[in-house]
Amino acid sequence: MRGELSLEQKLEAMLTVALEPISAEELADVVDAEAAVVRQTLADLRAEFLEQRRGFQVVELASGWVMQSSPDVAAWVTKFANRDVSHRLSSAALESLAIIAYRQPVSRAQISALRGVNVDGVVRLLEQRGYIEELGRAPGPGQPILYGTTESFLDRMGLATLNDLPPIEEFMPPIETANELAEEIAERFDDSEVS
Amino acid sequence: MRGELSLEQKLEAMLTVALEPISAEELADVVDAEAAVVRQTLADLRAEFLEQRRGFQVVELASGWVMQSSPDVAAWVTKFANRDVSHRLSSAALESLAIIAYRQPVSRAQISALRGVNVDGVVRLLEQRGYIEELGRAPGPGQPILYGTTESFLDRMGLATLNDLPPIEEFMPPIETANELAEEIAERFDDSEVS
Amino acid sequence: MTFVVTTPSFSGPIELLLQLISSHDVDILDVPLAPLVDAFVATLRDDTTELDMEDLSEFLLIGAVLLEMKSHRLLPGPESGEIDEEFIGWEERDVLLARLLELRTYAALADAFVSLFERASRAYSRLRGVDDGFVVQPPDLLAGVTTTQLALAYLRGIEEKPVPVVRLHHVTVDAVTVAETVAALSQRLPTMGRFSFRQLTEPLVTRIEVIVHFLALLELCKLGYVTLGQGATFGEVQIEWLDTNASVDFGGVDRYEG
Repeated sequence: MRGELSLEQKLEAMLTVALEPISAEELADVVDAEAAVVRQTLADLRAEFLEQRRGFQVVELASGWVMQSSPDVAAWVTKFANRDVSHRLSSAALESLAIIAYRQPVSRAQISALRGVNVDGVVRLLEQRGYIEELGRAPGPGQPILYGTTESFLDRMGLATLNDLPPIEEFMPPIETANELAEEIAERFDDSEVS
Repeated sequence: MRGELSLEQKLEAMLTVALEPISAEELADVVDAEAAVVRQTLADLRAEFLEQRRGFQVVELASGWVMQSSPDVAAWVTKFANRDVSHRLSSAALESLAIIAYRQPVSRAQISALRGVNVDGVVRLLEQRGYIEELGRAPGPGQPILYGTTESFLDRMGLATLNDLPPIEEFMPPIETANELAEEIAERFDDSEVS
Repeated sequence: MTFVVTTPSFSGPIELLLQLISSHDVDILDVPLAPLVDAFVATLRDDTTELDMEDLSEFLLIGAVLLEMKSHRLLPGPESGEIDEEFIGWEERDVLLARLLELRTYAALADAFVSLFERASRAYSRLRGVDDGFVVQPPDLLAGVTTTQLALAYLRGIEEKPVPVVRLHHVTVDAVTVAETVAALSQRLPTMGRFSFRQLTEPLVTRIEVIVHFLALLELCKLGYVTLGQGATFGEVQIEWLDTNASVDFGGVDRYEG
């Protein structure tokens, strides 16, 4: 039953054995194949395992490819996984994180101008937790620090690149909401002019 | 698209995630099935993976069932494990190693509490690379494994004994020294309350 | 306790003042802020009142908010940076609407993030690694790592992470009074020459410590031991110890617990 070993077989074995995500380039290097071919094979494997509804999956994260248990089976796995659940972020932190993710590079002042509150604490928390990092400094007065999301942020979201983030258009409030808001604002403005 | 989870799926997920071999009885207990059924399903899975010539296999060892790389691909796994990683340790791994070096004996949970992230994978890597080893088990619930550094770690760092590690106070701003002290005292209090 | 302030147009607790100004019942331009601060300092120096750090920070916070509101009213033109540039010429209410809509979008995205995080955190990666029996001779991952780097990695590793629980021992460490800090600073400062507030507070960990240091410096300034200066608006606060032979008299420094 020897025969030639398939590329799938080699890649599966390496993902079985790896303790950290590995890039397609690194895998290609070991198996002596084109990175593009490796990438395609991994994508096929992912589709195959998904379709077969296996208890494991092959996924591409920002830091590389991994083999992991399928999230659907999480409830059955926790006993053996024995790993801590990700910390919860407050909704304030999540909103700031969303702003940073979609508007990066962005300064604290810009986030705070949008959210209407001071965001120093929240930004520091997100940085300490490894969701965001400094990307550099803006030109101009004060040279404020510009923030962006980290590779680890994408890893934790289960995404390979920023392009995999959900498209922002899908989350814009519907036109009715906009109209309602516009009316509310108009009322409030009129009130304050009267008083 | 959810639907019922199959027994295969659950077992695959558990084997994907488990660090140590698990007995059919233990698996049966978690999935709420007869041990005989579990054993049969595992045997079928083994046959299926063999037949599909996957890079991984499900095998029964003396202490239980595991998922591991298939022996056919051993040469490639060896190449992968020995690949010329121009790498150093990741900073996450280095931080955990440093914590173990300075705080040994120390459990995974303690390291993870300090670093604020899960460290299971990193600890496993450090152990496999021979930098750390089990020193014993902590008393108390769960009897967690306590880790310490190995002789080989000292060799590679060019140190004769652990006492030759640079005193950490030299690198600490005074405030942190105070915090450190407070933490030690607090820990001592916690310990004495527990015991 | 709460601070009661008295101004030509208002008399009552400072929180109420902020509330009234926010709801446009009192015009901030009618409220002189300097007397508020003087009254605050007077209260601090009054030995008979007991203050805790929370009241103190509360006052500082409200004071800062009032100051910001007033400066916004006094300064010509909005200065909120790039965000608003694209909206130049828009009515104020249109800008507000645009901002609200954008915020709603991000709030919805935040929910989407939660489900992505949750799903991803339910996938567990493998831990088994290479099975025993393989001859693994990996390169020395520690090559080039010095003991100093190891020590620094340790410090990074144990760096304070956000902890959701209140741990009492922090309180013990942070319980530094302004009076104690004045005493400590009067020892340190004469040897330091000219330096900035940022340099002084760099090693401090908590906000309370920074506030306590700031108050202590104000004390020392009022007592005539240091000069405080600021080159430009929002520039660094520069601190210099004045050469004086008089020893610091702590009698006038208020003793309140942190």
